[in-house]
Amino acid sequence: MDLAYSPEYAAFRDEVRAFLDSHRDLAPPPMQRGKPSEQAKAWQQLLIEHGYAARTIPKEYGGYGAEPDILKSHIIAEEFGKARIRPGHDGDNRLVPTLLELGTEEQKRTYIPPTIRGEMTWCQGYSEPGSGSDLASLSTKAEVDGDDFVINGQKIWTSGAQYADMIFCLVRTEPDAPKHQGISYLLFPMDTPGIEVRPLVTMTGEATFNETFFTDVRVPTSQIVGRRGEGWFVANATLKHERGGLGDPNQAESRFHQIVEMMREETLDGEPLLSQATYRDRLVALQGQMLAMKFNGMRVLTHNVRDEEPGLPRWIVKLNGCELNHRMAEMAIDILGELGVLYPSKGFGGHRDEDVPYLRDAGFWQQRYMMDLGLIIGGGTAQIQKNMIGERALGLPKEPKVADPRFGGGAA
Amino acid sequence: MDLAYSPEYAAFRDEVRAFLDSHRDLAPPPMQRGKPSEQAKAWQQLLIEHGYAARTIPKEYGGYGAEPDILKSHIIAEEFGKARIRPGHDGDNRLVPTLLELGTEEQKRTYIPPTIRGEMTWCQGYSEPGSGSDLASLSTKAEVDGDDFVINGQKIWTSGAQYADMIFCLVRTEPDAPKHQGISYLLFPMDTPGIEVRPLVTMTGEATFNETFFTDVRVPTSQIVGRRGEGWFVANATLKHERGGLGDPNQAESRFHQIVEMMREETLDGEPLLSQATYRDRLVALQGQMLAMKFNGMRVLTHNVRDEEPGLPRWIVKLNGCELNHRMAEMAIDILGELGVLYPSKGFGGHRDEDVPYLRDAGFWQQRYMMDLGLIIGGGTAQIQKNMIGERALGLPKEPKVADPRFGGGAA
Amino acid sequence: MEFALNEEQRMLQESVRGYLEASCPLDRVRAAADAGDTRPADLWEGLVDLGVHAILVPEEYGGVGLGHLEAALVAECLGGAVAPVPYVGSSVMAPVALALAGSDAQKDAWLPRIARGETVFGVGVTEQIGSRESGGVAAAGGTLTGKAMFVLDGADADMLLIADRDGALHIARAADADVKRLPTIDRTRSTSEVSLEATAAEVLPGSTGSRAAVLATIDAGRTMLAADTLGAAQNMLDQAIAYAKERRQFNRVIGSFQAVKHLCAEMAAALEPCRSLVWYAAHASRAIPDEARLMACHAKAHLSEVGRFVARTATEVHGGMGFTDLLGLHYWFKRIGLDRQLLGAPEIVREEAATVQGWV
Amino acid sequence: MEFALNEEQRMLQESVRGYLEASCPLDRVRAAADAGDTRPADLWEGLVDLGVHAILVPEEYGGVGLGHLEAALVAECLGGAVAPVPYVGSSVMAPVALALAGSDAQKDAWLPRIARGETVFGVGVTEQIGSRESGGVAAAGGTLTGKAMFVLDGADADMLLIADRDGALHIARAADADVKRLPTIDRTRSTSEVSLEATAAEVLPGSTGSRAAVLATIDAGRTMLAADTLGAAQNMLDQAIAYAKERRQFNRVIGSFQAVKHLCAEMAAALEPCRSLVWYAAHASRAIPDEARLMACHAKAHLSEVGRFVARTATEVHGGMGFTDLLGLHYWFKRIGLDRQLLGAPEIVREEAATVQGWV
Repeated sequence: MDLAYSPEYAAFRDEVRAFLDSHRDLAPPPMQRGKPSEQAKAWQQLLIEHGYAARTIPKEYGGYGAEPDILKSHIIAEEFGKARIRPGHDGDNRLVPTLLELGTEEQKRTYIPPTIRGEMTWCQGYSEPGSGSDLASLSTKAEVDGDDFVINGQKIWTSGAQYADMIFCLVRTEPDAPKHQGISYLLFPMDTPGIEVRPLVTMTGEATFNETFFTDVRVPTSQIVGRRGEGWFVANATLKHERGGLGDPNQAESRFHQIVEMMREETLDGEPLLSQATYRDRLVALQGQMLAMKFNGMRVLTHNVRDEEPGLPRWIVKLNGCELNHRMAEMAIDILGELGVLYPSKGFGGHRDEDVPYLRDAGFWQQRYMMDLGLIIGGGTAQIQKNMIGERALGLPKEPKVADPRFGGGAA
Repeated sequence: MDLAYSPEYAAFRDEVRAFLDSHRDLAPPPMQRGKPSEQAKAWQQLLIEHGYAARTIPKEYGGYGAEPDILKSHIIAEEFGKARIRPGHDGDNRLVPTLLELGTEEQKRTYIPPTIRGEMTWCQGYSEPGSGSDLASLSTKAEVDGDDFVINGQKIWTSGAQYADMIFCLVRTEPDAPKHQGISYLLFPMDTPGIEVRPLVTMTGEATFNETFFTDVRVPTSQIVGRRGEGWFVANATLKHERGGLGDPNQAESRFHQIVEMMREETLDGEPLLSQATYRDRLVALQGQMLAMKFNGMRVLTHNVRDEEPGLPRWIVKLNGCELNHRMAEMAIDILGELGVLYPSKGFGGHRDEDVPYLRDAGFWQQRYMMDLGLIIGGGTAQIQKNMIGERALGLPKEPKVADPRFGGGAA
Repeated sequence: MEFALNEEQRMLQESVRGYLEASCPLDRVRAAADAGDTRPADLWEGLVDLGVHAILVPEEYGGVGLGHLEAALVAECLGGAVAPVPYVGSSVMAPVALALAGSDAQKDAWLPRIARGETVFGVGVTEQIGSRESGGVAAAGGTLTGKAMFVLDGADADMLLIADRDGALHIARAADADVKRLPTIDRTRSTSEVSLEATAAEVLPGSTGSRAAVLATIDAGRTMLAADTLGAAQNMLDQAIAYAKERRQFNRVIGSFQAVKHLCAEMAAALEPCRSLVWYAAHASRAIPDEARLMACHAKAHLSEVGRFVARTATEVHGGMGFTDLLGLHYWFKRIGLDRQLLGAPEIVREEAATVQGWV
Repeated sequence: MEFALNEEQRMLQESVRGYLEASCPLDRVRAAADAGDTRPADLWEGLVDLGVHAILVPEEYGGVGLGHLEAALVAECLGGAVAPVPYVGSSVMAPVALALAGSDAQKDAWLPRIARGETVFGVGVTEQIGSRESGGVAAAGGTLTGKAMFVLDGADADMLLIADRDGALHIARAADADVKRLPTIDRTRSTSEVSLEATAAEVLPGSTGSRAAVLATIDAGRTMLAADTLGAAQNMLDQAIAYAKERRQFNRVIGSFQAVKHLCAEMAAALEPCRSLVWYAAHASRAIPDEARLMACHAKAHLSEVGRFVARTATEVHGGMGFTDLLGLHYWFKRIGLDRQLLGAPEIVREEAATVQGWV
């Protein structure tokens, strides 16, 4: 155990901090929806030049071209987070690694540079209304007609589809093959005729997602990544590189401290909430869970740095982290009592941004309470997460499968 | 809603109370293991005469011969419970109803009268080490040899086997039939040669159960109830009559009040435990659950009285009741702090009844903590209970079954 | 001994449920919520026709003089339908307080109008449970001054029933006060901030000297919020079961997966005893007065906890669809969320239950 | 930045684990527990040979001068093997207290003997956390009078280390006191009641004037109990997984049922982060002194809760077999049960954690 950073990394951290200090004025606001602004693009370009974005993407595709160094990447993320300054991006964290691994040279040169510069934005066309947990059962079909695929079907949860330039999309090209073997991975512009994007309002009242409909959308057959029928494996090839993501313990820690502050400041009958033993006990219990996940995250990081497979400590991050966030939102709402239910309309019925007196943190806790439940469900429901932990990490056998008559070759 | 009892039942309750007042000296101690004492048999006889035991069993088989009246039966149970006086019994609550429904006239006349008088005691031979939740997969076999079945195999959880006169036992008589159709229901004496009973110590340290081994045990083929191969249905025929049992809310209520008393009397640093807000909050939360189950029990009783199927309110009693009891034991242990772990050895390694200073309630709470976990597991694990609630009460479909190659005709 | 609804109670519930199924489907709820309308005239009148507001008004004042159990059955139906109408404040707490503590003149004036649905009362007692944001109202010389927070049904009210700092209850005209809607997650009911500045008010004479009247009023409100949650949670469970029987993944309906089946079973096991608890609490309010306060606390606290569990779990069973606005499941989710926080979140109510039993 | 065990730590853990697997199988545990023997000579000596008792003894006193993390790794192994030997009191809390607060003479006298396994200390600090049954010891003129409850490793002790009411720590000879074993559910370790009547005792000079020494001693004990629970719970989970892969019902191994699989996954998800928490708490005790107390509290409280959950759930996965004595699973169940209650059950420890942070 050595929780200090070696001089090399300490120096690197200083360098990042110094950069942030001297350039913070150039950074765009933390979260912005829609197409990147000119400021955002300039910021991203600056970050790439310094190696704080697109860090390991080769120079010939517009990246910084550094050797992978997980600890440095972690330091960059941590310092941008602490400074609350908008971090850079690596294009799209699914698309770009996929292209790097399996794209043609032409695809790499065409798509990666504008993507990492933020000049070309993407949305992901994976999920469908009929295929949630069972993603491989997707049914959007692409039939060959001359040199084109003709696409018909529907995708859901296509966030950013309303302003994306391009989509990377899984479609069924071989309907008679076993279900995992009939899928292809296509790239095409969102302004191709026949695409309709409809906003998908969620329980929070926001429309951050969309439904995307395809009617006779024609895409040249050359727009495929990998081979026909191999799209499932193309889409999953880069999954093993995915790190962090949902359940980030740093987020949980920062929310926890927000709750502590709230319990100091908010009063009930003039007494600060922190003086209530029952709330305090619940707070400390949550702190214990939060700390355990924080330290678990440090353990995962160490494994990653050593290029070891972290195993169980990584498998549990999403399940535990999302649950913990949800529990913290519950607690925040509870201690706020009646004030905890205040919420702006967020666009239901066309109302927006109405004035809500006494609203705390702009309704953050109710929004998180719902969003975190959405995250418990999304990206692999808690039930699917438990299957994966049981099967992949603990080695328990899979359930006997039921054959799917819609596809050839059984369910395997 | 009318929580009062009608004059007829109020009078009946008075009658029961008067009986208990005037006869309490004759009652044996509340719980006794082993063969019934002479006192216990005399007490049972007295209760039968007054209609407080074997109440609805026909007179010709030695019972009191009353019409079924669930409210009266409930009043009897309630009053005996409140007075903490040993109640009567109906013989064996599985065997006797089964004989009444499916036994031959000779079986009824032979077995029911001595059984309800306590002169003939029984143990149940259903479970096997290899067939827990999946009871129908039992493999103790009975092969016909002349006029006898020859039985080989092993039963487990045979409580009382060490002193029982008789056993009612499920055995596999048709090994090639589908698994539910190859079972027979036999009655035979426990002193039949080839039966060995070994005590089964549980985590509490007590040996209230046994393992029972059969080696070439010969039983006349006439000792069957119902027909060969129909034993599964014989054993289940009377399940629909079973009421109450595990998860009894009255028990939970009485334990709850014990905990409240403890929290008044026990101190930590001189302060009564009831003055700790965190414990108090947990106590009240448990009380809410306990009361909900108590009132649910009143609702079930009303359905039973009206001869309506109670449905969901009854399906959940075991699952919720056992869990609630377990949670209450947890709470009792927690509030007692270090004192909560004191426990007599109860027979592990031959030690017994050693002096344990500061022991509370003779180790009741630890014992219940373990026993209640045993009850969560036993009599249909919590997992099986949830399957049943999901499938039978909520109408969700069964899991696809996997065929069992050991038996003919698949798993259905 | 009969722990069950009688025929009249079942018929009442059937008629209210039937009316709401016909007149208040999800589209209607959505339209009202989108419009910010928490007292649509048609629904209000329909419920007037069913006699819903007359339940707790004594017969001599033009009501039907039924009990809290009947009112709870209605509350359950309203929660089940996420009906966008005033009820807990206007049609339960107000008539309960008036009948208990009003002068004859006050009863004559207001109870018949409540029963006929002509007057809607907003009820402000939050500060009796706990004050935040300097909430609290002082009475002096026939006037009220101060701020009452989270006044139930406040934005829909013609009249206000407000507790002062000592727990005495006062009637004031809504038009004389500054009533500001406090928008919450639940768009089907209104809660308001009421600011009073030497506002003319008339005290309920029976509510002074002791807190009995205001506490009984709060008890009634808590039991009704519990019943509302019961109805909403039952509806979510029913929707989840129906969805689990229909939705297919991995070539099976998802309800055949043990994980989903067990989630449904756990919801049912948690929720079913709640029904008995709500019935008992409502029944006790008149029949077993010694237990009335305690049972109202338990019903409120326990239903809040179970309601939260069911709201979350039923949403999970629906997968991504549960998270969207498409199925509208969130209307029930948020209804349960509001019920939980009004008139005391669980920890607060449990501490009151402990106090009632002399444990504090 | 390296949040991981180093090579030496892994080797230490491997050697202790390997020794216990070979020398302390379940039969051995059972025999010792049945005999009421919580310090079997062979196991004690075997652990002496491995240097286990020398870990926290500084090198100048014949120890190896390692840290709390190494001790926690040993505690984890002992919990995993339900090893019937003194440890948390004798080999952790005693040397920690002596090294911190002992005089040179006391250190010279006792630390080498602890390191060599020649002297076993019982440690009585329970009343510093909370007193029941009039527990508490007063010091006067080189003597102690009173009663110390739940003295760790007390029945196996040659010497006693007892906190007086002010938190000062005193050494006394076990033979001079009345040491009475307090039998608990866990037969693998001893806790005792120690009655003192003007018993000769020698104060640790560094333990007077402030409670720092006794608190650091308690912190060390709590972290070790957490590590013990970690080891025991991990072992129960491993047993449950192995059983779920082997036991067949309905013609499938039960681990292929989603319900059983999810129970195992939930245990793993709850337990795995506990390892990092225990490591951090043990590491912090020297490396990050500002956080040491808080992290010891968190490790103790959180492991107690997760330990209870795993103990119960792993037993459930074993079905009826888990409830019997046949598999001996209950030895781990009870070990976790004792760990939970010693040195403060969770609510008490969490309140201390709040106090440490200035929240009370």
